[in-house]
Formats: sequence, C-alpha cells, structure tokens
Amino acid sequence: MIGNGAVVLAEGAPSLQPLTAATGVFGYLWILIALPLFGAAVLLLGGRRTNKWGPYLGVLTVSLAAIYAIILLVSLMGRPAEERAIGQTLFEWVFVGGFSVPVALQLDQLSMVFVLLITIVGSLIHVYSLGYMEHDPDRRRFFGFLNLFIASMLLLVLADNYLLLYVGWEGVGLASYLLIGFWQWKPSAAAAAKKAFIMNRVGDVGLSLAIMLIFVTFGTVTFDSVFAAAGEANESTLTWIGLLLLLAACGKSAQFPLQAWLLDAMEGPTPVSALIHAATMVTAGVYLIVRSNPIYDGTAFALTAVVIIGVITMFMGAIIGSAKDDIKKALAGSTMSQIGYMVLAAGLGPIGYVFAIFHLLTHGVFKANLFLGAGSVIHGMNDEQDMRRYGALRTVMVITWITFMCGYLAIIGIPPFSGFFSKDDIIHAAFEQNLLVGVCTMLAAGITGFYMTRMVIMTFFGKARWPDDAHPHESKPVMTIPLIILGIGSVVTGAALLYWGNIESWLEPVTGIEEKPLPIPAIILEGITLAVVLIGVAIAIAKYRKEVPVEAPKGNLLTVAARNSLYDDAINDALVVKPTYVLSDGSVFVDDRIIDGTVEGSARFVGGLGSRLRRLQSGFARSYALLMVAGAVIVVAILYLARLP
Amino acid sequence: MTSLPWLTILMVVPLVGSIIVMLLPRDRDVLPKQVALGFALLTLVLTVVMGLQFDADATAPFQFVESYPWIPALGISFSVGVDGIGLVLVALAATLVPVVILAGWNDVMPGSGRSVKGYFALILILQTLMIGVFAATDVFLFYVFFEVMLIPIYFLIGRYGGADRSYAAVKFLIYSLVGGLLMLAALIGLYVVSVQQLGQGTFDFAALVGLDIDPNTQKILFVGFFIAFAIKAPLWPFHTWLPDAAKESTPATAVLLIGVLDKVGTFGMIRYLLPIFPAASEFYAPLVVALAVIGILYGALVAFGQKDMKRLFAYSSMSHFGFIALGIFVFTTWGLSGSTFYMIAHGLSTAAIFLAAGFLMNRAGGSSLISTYGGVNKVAPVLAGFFLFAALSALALPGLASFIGEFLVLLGTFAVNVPVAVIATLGIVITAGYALKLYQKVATGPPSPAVEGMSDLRGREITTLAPIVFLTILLGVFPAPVLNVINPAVERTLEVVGVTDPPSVIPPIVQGSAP
Amino acid sequence: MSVENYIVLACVLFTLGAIGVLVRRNAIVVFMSIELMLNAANLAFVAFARMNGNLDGQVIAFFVMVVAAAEVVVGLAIIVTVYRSRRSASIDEPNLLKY
Amino acid sequence: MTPDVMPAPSIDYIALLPYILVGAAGVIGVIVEAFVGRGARRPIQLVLVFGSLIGAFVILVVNRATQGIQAEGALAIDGPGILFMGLILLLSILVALLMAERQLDPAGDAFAPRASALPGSEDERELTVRGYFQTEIWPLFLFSVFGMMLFVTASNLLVLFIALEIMSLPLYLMAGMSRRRRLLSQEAALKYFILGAFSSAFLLFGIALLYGYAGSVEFSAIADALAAEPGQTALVVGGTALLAVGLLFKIGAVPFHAWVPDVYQGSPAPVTAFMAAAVKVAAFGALFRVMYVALGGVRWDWEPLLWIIAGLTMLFGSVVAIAQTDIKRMIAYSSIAQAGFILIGVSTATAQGLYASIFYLVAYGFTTIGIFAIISMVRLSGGEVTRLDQWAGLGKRSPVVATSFAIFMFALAGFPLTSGFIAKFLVFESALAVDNLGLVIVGVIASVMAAFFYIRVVVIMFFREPVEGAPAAAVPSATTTLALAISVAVTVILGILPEPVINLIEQAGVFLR
Repeated sequence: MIGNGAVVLAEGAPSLQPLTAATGVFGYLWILIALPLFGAAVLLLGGRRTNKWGPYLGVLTVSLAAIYAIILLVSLMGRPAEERAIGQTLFEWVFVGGFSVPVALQLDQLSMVFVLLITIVGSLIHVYSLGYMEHDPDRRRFFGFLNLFIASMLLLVLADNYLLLYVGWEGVGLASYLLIGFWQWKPSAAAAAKKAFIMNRVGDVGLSLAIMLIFVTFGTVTFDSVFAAAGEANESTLTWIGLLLLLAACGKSAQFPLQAWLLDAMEGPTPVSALIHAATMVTAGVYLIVRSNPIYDGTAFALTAVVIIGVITMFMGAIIGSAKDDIKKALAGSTMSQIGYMVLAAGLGPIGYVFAIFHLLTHGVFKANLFLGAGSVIHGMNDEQDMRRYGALRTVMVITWITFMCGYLAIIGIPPFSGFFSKDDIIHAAFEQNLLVGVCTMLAAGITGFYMTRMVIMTFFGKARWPDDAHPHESKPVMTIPLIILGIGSVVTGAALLYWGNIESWLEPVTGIEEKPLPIPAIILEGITLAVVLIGVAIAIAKYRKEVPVEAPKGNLLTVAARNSLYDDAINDALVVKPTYVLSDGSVFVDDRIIDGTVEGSARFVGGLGSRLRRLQSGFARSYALLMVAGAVIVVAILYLARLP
Repeated sequence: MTSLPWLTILMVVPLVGSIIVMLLPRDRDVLPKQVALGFALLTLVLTVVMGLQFDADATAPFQFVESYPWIPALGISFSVGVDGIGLVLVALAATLVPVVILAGWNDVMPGSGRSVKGYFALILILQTLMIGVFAATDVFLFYVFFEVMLIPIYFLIGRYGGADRSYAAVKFLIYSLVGGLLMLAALIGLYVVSVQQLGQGTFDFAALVGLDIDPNTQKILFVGFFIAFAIKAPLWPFHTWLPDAAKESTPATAVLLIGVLDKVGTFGMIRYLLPIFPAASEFYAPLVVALAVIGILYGALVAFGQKDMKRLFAYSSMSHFGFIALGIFVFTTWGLSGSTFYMIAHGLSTAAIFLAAGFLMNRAGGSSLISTYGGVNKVAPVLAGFFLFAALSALALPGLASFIGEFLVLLGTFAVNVPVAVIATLGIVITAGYALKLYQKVATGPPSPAVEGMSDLRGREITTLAPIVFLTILLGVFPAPVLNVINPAVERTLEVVGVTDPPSVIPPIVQGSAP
Repeated sequence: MSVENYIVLACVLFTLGAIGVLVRRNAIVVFMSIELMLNAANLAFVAFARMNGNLDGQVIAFFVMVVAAAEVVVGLAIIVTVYRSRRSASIDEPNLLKY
Repeated sequence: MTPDVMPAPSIDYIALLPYILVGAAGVIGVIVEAFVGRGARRPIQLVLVFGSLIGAFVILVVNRATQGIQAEGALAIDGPGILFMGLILLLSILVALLMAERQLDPAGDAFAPRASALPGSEDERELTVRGYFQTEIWPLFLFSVFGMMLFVTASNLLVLFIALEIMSLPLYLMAGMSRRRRLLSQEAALKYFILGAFSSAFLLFGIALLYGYAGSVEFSAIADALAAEPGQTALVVGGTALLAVGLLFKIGAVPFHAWVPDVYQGSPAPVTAFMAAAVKVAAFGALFRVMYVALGGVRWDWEPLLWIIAGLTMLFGSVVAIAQTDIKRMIAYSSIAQAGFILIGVSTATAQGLYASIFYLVAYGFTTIGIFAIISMVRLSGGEVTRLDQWAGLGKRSPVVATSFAIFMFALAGFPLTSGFIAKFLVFESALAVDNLGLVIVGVIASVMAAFFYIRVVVIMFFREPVEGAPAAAVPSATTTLALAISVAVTVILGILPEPVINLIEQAGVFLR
C-alpha cells in the first residue's frame, strides 16, 4: 500500500530515486522513534516509582535504537543503490481539501547517517550522564527529557514531509528548552531556556511560512513530490522558499542573526550541551538545507545567502570562542563556527552538500568528545567552569586529557584526525566555487587552531591555578569509557567515512555531487591550510605559554567585544525586546483607557443623562402642565410639518 | 440512522439532573456534586454513543434531525440536528462539563452562604443550553438558547465569582444584550424577508439559506448578526468584557464561558453568516479579516503585558479567537476546517490552562497576580508540569491539537492573502513570548513565600486534567476522527457560499505519498 | 356676526383657561381655569352646532356640563382633604414626589 | 326633523349585558355603602365586585359572536373591542384580588380607614384602632372599570369623553386613599386630578374641533368626511392634535408623562397596579380605535407623530429609570418606556401592529400586576419598603418572591422564554414589516438601556449582601398569592407557548365602523 504511491512518483521524478516499500527489517522503522518515546513516556509519567531504574531504562531504549539503526545500515548497504530510499506511511494525519499530510517515514542514505549519529552518540552520552548526573535528585526527569529529545530528533530526520519534520523540529526545540532549563531554580537557566525557545520560534516563523509557500506552489508538502516538481517552479518562488528555510535553519543552528541563544544554552548540564548543542540538534538546520537541495539548486540567490550567513557565523563563532574564559562557552563559540562551516558548505550547492554532511558527522563525534571532556573536567573541579582557574590538569586527569587531545587535533584538522578530512574537503569545495570564500574558510581554520590551542593550554598545561577547595580527580569509568570511545571516534571517523564508508557516493543519490577544477593543486592547498592552522596554534602557544592571570586582563577592543559575544544581547534588546515591551505596554494602555474607557464612558454618560433628565420632574404640578402645553404645541407643529407623501 | 431523539435526550438529561440537584435537601453538601457529576457523565456517554452513529459521509446536511412545531403562527419550530461542526462542538460541551464539575468540586464551600447545589444545578442547565445552541436548526430556537444561556452564566459569575463579581457579571450581560438585541432586530428582518419571499414567514435554517436576499438587505442584516457573534467570540474591539468576566469567575465557570460558550460566536459565523448572507460575507470579509489580525497581535501583546494570570488567559483567548475568525473569513476549506478544529483545540487548552491555574491559585489563597508566584516547579513539580503543558498547548506546539488548527488557518489564509498570513504568523512568536514568560515567572526560580510548602496535585485534580491532556495530544497526533466529521460540513458550507480553494501553482504529481 | 367669531372667542377662552392653570397657585383657581376651558369647548360645540345645522353640539354641551359638575365634586373633595392636611390650597405646596 | 314623534331607540340589551352588569354593580355598591351596616359591607362589596367582573367576563366570552355597532352607534362591540374589554376585566379581577388583601398590613388593608380623616390625626388613629375599613373604594373601582369598558368600545367622541371621565374620576379618588404615607397619597391624587382634568379639557376641545369639521362625532361620519375631502384643514389638524394629547396623556407618553412617576409612587400599590395595567390597556384601546377608525384617513399625518413620540417615550423612560432609587418610581418610568414600545405597534397603522400591541399589553399587564403584588409584599412595620438599596439580599431571605420578581424583570427586559420577549418580537416585526428600521434601532438602544436597570434590581436582590434591618417579603393572604401566581404563570407561559394567545388575537379581525 505504501509502495504504489511511490512508483507513480518514480515516473514523475526521473531524477529522483524512488521510494521503495518498507519491507522486512525496514517494516519496523517506527520502532526507531517509538523506543525512546516509550522511554520518555514511562519516565515522565511514571513518577517517583521509576526513580531507581528509570535512568537505566532511558539508556536501554536509546541503545536498542542504536543497535536497530546499525542493523538498518547493514541491510541498507546490502541493497542496490537505487533501492536505498525506504518509505513507510503509518497513517493519515492532517487532511483537508487538497491538503493531505500523512505520518510517513522515509529512510534514505541521508537520514540513515543522521540516525546513526543520533543514536550512537546519543547512547554514549546517555551512559556518560549516568555518571555525570549521579547525584542529581531529578535524574529521572533528566533522562526522560533526553529520551524525548532523541525521539524528536529521529522524527525530524525520518519525516518524509515538511509538516511532520516541523513536529520533530519543534520537539527537539521543546526538549532543548526543558534541558537548558533543567536546573530551573537558577533564574539564569530559566531565562536561557526561554530565550532559546523564543529565538527558535522566530526561525519557526520561517519554517511555517516556507511550508505554506511550498504547499501553495506544489500542492503538497511531501519531500519527493515537492522535489520532483521543484524544477518547474519559477526561480523567485524557489528563492523565497530557500530564504525562509534558511531563516528556520538560522534559528535552530544558531546562525547569524539568531545565534545569541546558543552561548546561554550552556546553562544546561554538560551532557546536554554535548548532545543537543553540539552534536545533533544544532545541526538540524544543515540537515534542512541539504535535504531541500533540489529547491536550492534552483536558486543561486538563496544559495549565496546561505554562504554569506555561513561565513559570518563562522567568524563570529571563532572570534567569540577565542575570548571566552568559560570553557563551555568557548566550546559553544567553536560549535557556532563549525556549523558556520557546514552551512557555508551547504551553500556551495552540489559541490558542498556532501561535505557539509561529512563535516557534520565528524564534528558530531569530536565535538561531543570535547564537550564530554570539558564536562569531565568541570565535574572534577567541582563545577568550576572558568579556564583561568584550571591549568596543569593533564597530570591528574590523564584519560580526559588524552581523549580531549584527540578531539582537539580533530577539530583543528591535523591529519589524520577526522576533522582534517571533512574540513579540508569543505575548503577545497570553497576554493572550487569561489576564491574569496575559500580564503575565508582557510582563515577560520587558522582561528580555530588558535582558540582550541588556547583552551587546551589553559586547561591542561601551565601551572595549576585551581581554587583552594578544588581537588581535581579523574572521573569514573562510566564517564571515561564514553570519552575513550568518542576519542577513538575523533581519530578514525574521518578516514573511515571517506575511504571505507565512501560517503560521497553514498550520499550522491540524495544530494547529487559535482566536481570542479581547483585553481591550485590540492596538495599545495592542503599545505597552505595546514600552515595557517599551525600559525594559529603557534600564536596561541606564544600567548599562553607564560603565566595566565587568574583575573582576565583588560584586553583590546576586539577581545572585550568578543567576551561580550559581540554584544548580540545588547543588539537584540535594542532592536526587538525593548520595542516589544513598549508595544505591549502601549496596547495595555489603549485597552484599559481607550477601548474599555469608551465602553465605561458611554455607560456613565447614559447614567449621567438620566440623573440630569430626572430634574425635569420638578414635582410642581404646574410645571408638568406647562410641559403638557408645550407638548401640545409640538404635536401641532409636527402634524403640520412632518407629513408623509 | 437511528430513530431515537438523540439530541433532545442530550438536552433533557442535564436538565433533569439540575432539577434533581435543586430538589436535594439543603444540608447535604456532597450529594449534589455526586448527582451532578453522575448526570454529566451520563450525558457524555450518551454523546459518545450518538457520535458513533454519526455517518461522516452522509449526503444529508444534518443528522439526528428532529422537528416539532412550536409557534406555527410565526413559523417557529423546535428543530434540532447536527452537522459535523455541530457534533464536535456538542461533544466538546459534553466533555468539558464533567471535567469542570470535578474541578469545581470545592469551589463552593458549605457555610460560605452560597448554595452548593445551586452552583452545580446552574452548570447542568448551562450544559442543556450549550448543547441546544449547537444543535438548533431553527434560527429562532438558536437565538433563544443564545440569549437564555446568558442567565446561568450571569448567576455563575455574579453569585460565585470573585471580589468584583457583580460588576463583571453586569458588564458581561449588558455587552451580550447589546449583541443579542441587534441580532434580534436582524433576525426579525430576516423573518420579514422570508415573509415577503415565501408568503409566510419561517425560521427554518434550510429555508432561510434558500432565500435570495438582495445584497443591500444582506449587508444590513449581516451587521446585526455579526456584532452579536463578534461580542460573543470576542473579536477586537468588542472584547473588553472578557478580561473582567474571566478574572472574576471561578475557573470552572471560566472554562465553560471561554472554552465553550464563546465558541457560539464563531460557530454562528460559520453556521449562519456564511450560508445565509454569502454576498455580505464576502463584502465584509476584508473588514473582518482586519479585525481578526488586529485581534491576534493586539491580544497577544496585551496578554504579554498583563500582571494578572486570568486576565492574561482572557487576552490570549482573544488572540486565538482572532485566528479562528481569520480562518472563517478567508473562505478556504483549510481555513474553515482549521477554525473548526481550533475551536475544539482551544476549548481543551483553555480548560487545561484555567484549571491548572485554578488549582495553583486555590493553594495560594486565590490570588491571581503573577507576582505572587515563583518556583512552583520546585515544590509542586506535577502541577508545574501540567501548567507548562497548558502553556505549550496555548502556543500551539506542533504535535498538540492547537497546532493543527492554527497551521490550517494560516495555510488557508496564506493561500488567498500572503501579507495577512505573514503578519498573523508573527503572532506565534509573541504567543510563545507570553506563554513562556508566564511559566518562567510562576514555576521557575526560587520558590516565593506564597508557594513555599505548597502541596502538589491530588488524585481528583489529576483526574480532571489527565483527560484534557490526553485529548490534546491525541487530537494533535491523530486528528482524523474530528477531521473526518467536520470536513464534509465545511465543504458544504463553502459550496453554499460558492467559493472553491485556489489550485496550487504546479499541479501536484500525487497527493503526498498517501495510500 | 359670523360663526368664526364664536370659534375665535372659544379659542381665546380656552387659551385663557390654560394660562390660568399655568400661572395661578391656588388649587381652586386652577380648577376654575380648567372649568373655563371646558366651557370654552362648550361654546365651540354650540357654535359648531349652529354652523352645521344640527343639534348634536348643543346636546353635547349639556353632557359636558354634567361631567363638569361631577368633576367639581371629585376635585373639591380632593382639594379639601389636601387643604385640611396642609392648611393651604396652593398646588405648589405638595411637592414631596419628584425626580 | 319631525319634532313631535320621537322614534324609540333600538337597543340590544343582551349585547350590552357586560356593561350593565358592571355598572349596575357599582350603583348597588353605592347603595350598600349608604344603607348596610359597616360589618356587612365588605363581604357584600366583594361579592358584587367579583360577581360582576367574572360574570361580565363570562358573558363576554359566551356571546363573543354578537358583534356590531350597538346603542345607536354609541358603542362598537367588535373583535378588538371584545379583546380589550376581556383583558381589562381579567386585569381588574387580579387587581381586585390585590385590593382585597388584608394580611400584609398589620393594621388591615392598604387603604385609609376614612379618606377624609386628617393624616395622623386623633380620629384617624381611633378609626385604625377600632379596625374600621372603608369600602367606598369598591364601587369606585367598579365605576372605573365600567368606564374603561366604554372607553375601548366608544364609537363616537362624546361617549369617548364621558367614558374617559367615568374611568378617571374614581381613579383620582382611589389614588388618595393610601393607608400609609397619606401625604404622598393625597399629593398624588391632587396632581393626578389637576393634570387629568387639564388633559381632558384638551381632549374635549379637540372633540369640538373635529365636530366642527365633520358635523358629527360619530367615528364613521368623521372617517367619511375625511375620505370625502382629504387634505389638511386647521380643524382636522387641531382636532387630531388635541385628541391625541388627551389620549397620550392617559397612556403616559412623553411629553405627557409627567404625572406618571408621582402618581404611581404616591398611590397605594394595588391602585398603582390598576393604573399601570388596566388604565394603560383602556387608553391604548381608545387610541387605536380613534386613530384607526376615525382618523384613519389622515394617518399620513399622525404616523410620523407617533414615531417621534414612541421613540422619545422609549428613550426617555429608559434613561431616567436608570437614575431612580425608588422601586415604585423606577417601575413607573419603566412603564413609560414600555408604553413607547407599544406605541411602535400603533404607529404602524396596520392590523399586524394592532395585534402586536394587544399581545404586548397582555404580557405587560400581567407582569405589571405581579410586580406591584410583590412591591406590596416587601415591607417593614412602617409599610412598603420601596428604597431599592433596602432590597439588597432579598434573594437570600425570600428566594421564591425574589425569583418571581427576577422573572418579571427579565420579562420587562425582553428575555427569551418570557412573555416580554415575544411581545417585543411582535412589535419590532410589525415595524420592520412596514420598513421602519429606524424606530426598531431606537427600540433596540432603548432596550439595552432599559435592561441596565432591570438587571440592576436582580443584582441588588441576589448579588448584594443584605443590609441591617432589611425587609423580607411578608406572607400574603390567598388573594395576593393567587394574583401573583397567575401573573408569574402568564408571564412564563406566554413566553414558552404564546401560540394560542397569538391566534386568539389574530382572529379578532378589525375594528368595525
């Protein structure tokens, strides 16, 4: 019943790969989402009863999902390339007139890799959380929210139409809201959570409008039908759709101008930062853009916009990351910048899509690694996050240090660590497309080298600047083992995906691929890149080898600006928040005084009129008589004057 | 079809219930509640049974039709029957009444000088009238229910409400009367037209739809009906009674008032304005759309600035009613179905927010000032959880019922008028703003003095909220039961108006990948 | 003398009576003014009877006199009781009922 | 003209039986007052009153078929006439029930033991102590009813005038007979008398002018004259105007309303009920007949007049009532407003308008009597308590009475399922049927403002906490209870099942001429 719809599609869209019916092992696609959802339901509705075993259930569901995902991958690889897109319609969801949206899942090469990233990294972080959240009274709820997040994220990447994607999109937003504000009694946390949700909401406006425009244009919101017809739509429409989707992506992926929430989001527990605000959710924007590649292919304008946004954010993030002393915020800045890379890559079009995803995957691994490492440090330094109070930790936290180094080398892109392959591919693509963009990416790589080195030195090298009460110690195995796995991941993912996994040809059917000649030979380019990175590293070493003051020095203008996250909050306040409050107070005034005032006023007027008119009733019989005489005169007058034809 | 007079039964059962409650001895203060709850549940069961017999794809516009002559001299008959839209609204009423009875269990303390049984009797009478107003197929009968409904609510507010109750009650009643009397005038005008056209007058809905009223007359009569509905709904700027009424009434009353009664306004627009005055509807559509959009943003902004919870809910409802009205007057199946669906969803989310807030306020001595509260989440996580859920359902989180309504409305608007749709869509940001701001102030941060040592929800309270939450999620994930029922009615309505949905720019290859 | 003059006279008397009601304070006088108005009407009736050449007007005049007599009875009764309780026949005096 | 032989007038006494019965009963009542011992008077009077009224009503119903111009063109006993008379008789019976009440006031009934006695004087106290009851009021009452019956069926202007006086003169006296608050009562009587006499002078002069124009006082003759030579002459205009003034005064229409509040407030509650209900019906009956039958030819002239008057009356009554603090006075202003609504029906000059107004009068009459029944019940030792704020919390102390009063209030405000709603519906419809949207809009506005004070009473009774020493409704005797019960029943039943009454009214046909 699912297949036949798809066959028609295949004819309608020759360029597109057909959806094949979900049979055999794929018949249970929905289990993938159902598992963590079930976990979430049990943990959140179960109440205190589940306190004891709840967390383990949470871990279990995700791990099962991960195992199933691997099975799916294997059987997917077992299939011929043109049958690797599986569609499964579960039931009719929203249907009115011509608008009909099913709850239907679609597993193709693109969603497959996401499913893997989400479930595997997800389960590792779940395990890690067992240790990290051990003493938190609300562990149960924490794991419940995590499960909820995994479920929504899977829905997001498995949905086969935009509206269903929206549900997952908002679901992860909700989970992120709940987890950022997990320590709700901290006003800062609550505020950060609200900020994140509302800024995402702005992006959602883009997504909803995009969906409406898509429907009005194509008469459907199902991916394959839309993409099949994308070629026939006129360019301006596509441009609008592209820009609106970009707006959505900016919200979710903390891209300029909607980036301000990400740094505050670090208020959440570190595993959350690792999973949601580094590895998976924040990359959803990239997924959206890559997924919609047939639309972007039709509009150079939107693509350019995507690139510009990517470049801006890439630098902003890098600069912010270079100045923050809070280790998590520094990492958050780097996340922004790395996602900037991906968005930029996606903006390059068919040349870049694949590499955007590629970098997304490697980043997912090594950034999770770095965050969990940071978490381990924070845990060891009993919740001190200021890097200026760290130093020389390599001596006491060996595993953390080593794994962190793997992530470090990966992110700055030293061969053969994973980041090297993905980032260099992006830089290549950038140069193939446009020299300027290429140079930007290269510079950003250099800055990356700088801020990551700074972070490593301030944290693990130099003298110890610990607070007196701090007794840093290595974390428990339950935390270190995931670290180790991810550390290995940071080393191998890149090569594995590129050479063994052959990611380019794997994704090609979804994203298409395109090669252009490089202006300069690849090897030289790589050399230069590496050189730039090393320069960045060198500067950092030079700057921080010697004593790091516990109190941050004044620093030059740029540093100060960067410490204040480039004043994004100030700007938002001035441009959006303040005006909203003014507007709101204004309307309240209007409502109380003017609108309700008019109502009350008219009532009072009638009352007043009454008490004035009753004075006519003077109580003197003769004045009544006078009134009568006057009345009689009036009557005569009326009879003479007012007379119907 | 069944031969049983279902709708009459549905109306009679609560009526009987209220009479029995009134006849109970004064000194029993629990018995009336139990009896009332029993009858409410019985009504619910009957409604479900009836609903199961509803034939979604029947050709007849109305089902469970009954008609008895009432005042033949004036062509008035007691005729009832439901189409899909009426059915779901009747169901909404039948669902919410038992919930509020359970929620209002201790609203009236014995010895407070107010009669316990009176409270529940009034609620049951109200249920009869609510079912009647949605089921009437004789315009006069509709009007009678429409007006008489005011009286129980008037007493519920004025007798059992808060400090300023009698002011709020009178304001509510006068406002409604203004609308009601204008509507009466228009109704009579309609009757006179029917006399002129059919020889002898009638109020039968079908017959009136059949009339061919000249546009200018339509424009006059339309105004009479519209203002009545706009006040009920309420649309900007006819709304200022709502905040006071909402603030002064008990949560239970507020739920019935905003959750169900106010739907009569939008229901009336769909059922009466569009089919009977098609020309006028199209003539005034731009105006109404403008009012609706203003209402959406204005309501949200005012809600954002409120210091009082209940008033905030009132304004947020006003903004949601803006969405509903918008969907009605863009004349697309998406918009109209969306509005209808939104009515149900809004009924549920109103119930959720008011009841949750009510339970919160009961624990803090009834203050509805937001500033009284803080950090509830720490002391009463379950309560805070429900509160958050209500807030999310108010901001139409995808996956919840309200999202489907809101999105369909916006989609239907976008299809015919992009700028309006864009402006309206901005509303969802402000909505998120006030909803989460409220939650942040009430539930997060360190617990405030009023909140310290607050007890969490008890069994009865959870029992009242659970079904609402369940329905909200269910309809958000699987709206088919409702959509199946309302879509035919919606399409029929638009046929009468004589408009069809604009086709997509590019003819779709297949309708999604649906089976 | 033509009939019009009688009519005019009647109107004048009627007006005088009305003015009397408006300007005089003493209830008795006011009442007499009203009687004057009635008799103005009577004059008009008789005059018209003559004009129309039938007797109806004259008959009516007799009826009116009877009615006026009855009115006197009732009127004086009321005025006297008021006078007894207030020791004044002014119709501006009783002024408790107003507004 | 042959002066020597005088043909005997042909008079159908059967058709006149109702009049004769009531009139004769009144005369007998006077004789009883003169010759029967004090102790026996009351029972005899009651028998006379109820016997004659009920009898008259029965006869009326029995030979409702015998219609026609009777008594040499003096009376027109036609469908509408019979309706008006029947309504008057029914309302009078209810009023009589109220008047017969002697349980509410510890000192006896609502009337002064001797109207002539000096208020607060020694002999009055003595009379009270001796438990005297004055029963002169009963024959007066019967005469008044008799006058009303003539008034609504008068078919020539002379009878109209005489009937008016027969109706009014007793009322002037009855207004002054209150046992409590004698001064107010006497003041009311005086004002009512002076102004009433004044207005009847206007009426009479109007009659004179019309007679001058038509050469006859027969309605039919006047109508023929108007038909023969249409167009305005000073006589017609003047006559119509003055006639209208006289009739509108009795109706209490603005600007001839001034007496209404004072008289209603000062008179004893049962008498006020009589004025508010029966007199209004009679006055409207007469107005209808005069305007439709005699002056139908110049209705282009008086229609606009009545629109304006109706609009003014509705608005003025409603607005001023909002500012009232005394329940009786408020009801007085409300009755002015209600008169305005009924005038809408008259101003349409259609049969539909006639029927609508009759229905309105039925609804309004019964409701009004019920209202005054309750007003007479809510009292402290000093007599009726009419200050609104003292009614606070009545709903708590006397739920049944308060609920009935609330029903009446909602009826006057025109809420569905009460008689008042159907009534408003019908008059508005009659107006829209002649495309008079403007008047309906004014009506709507007035209704909203009126609702404001009707509802305020409900608020005071139910939502306010009782004040110290606030009154409760005293337990009345069977008669008042019966009257009250009937009024409530009619108010509700006419709201739910008006069909029979509407049909009855519409069968009445048109005025004979």
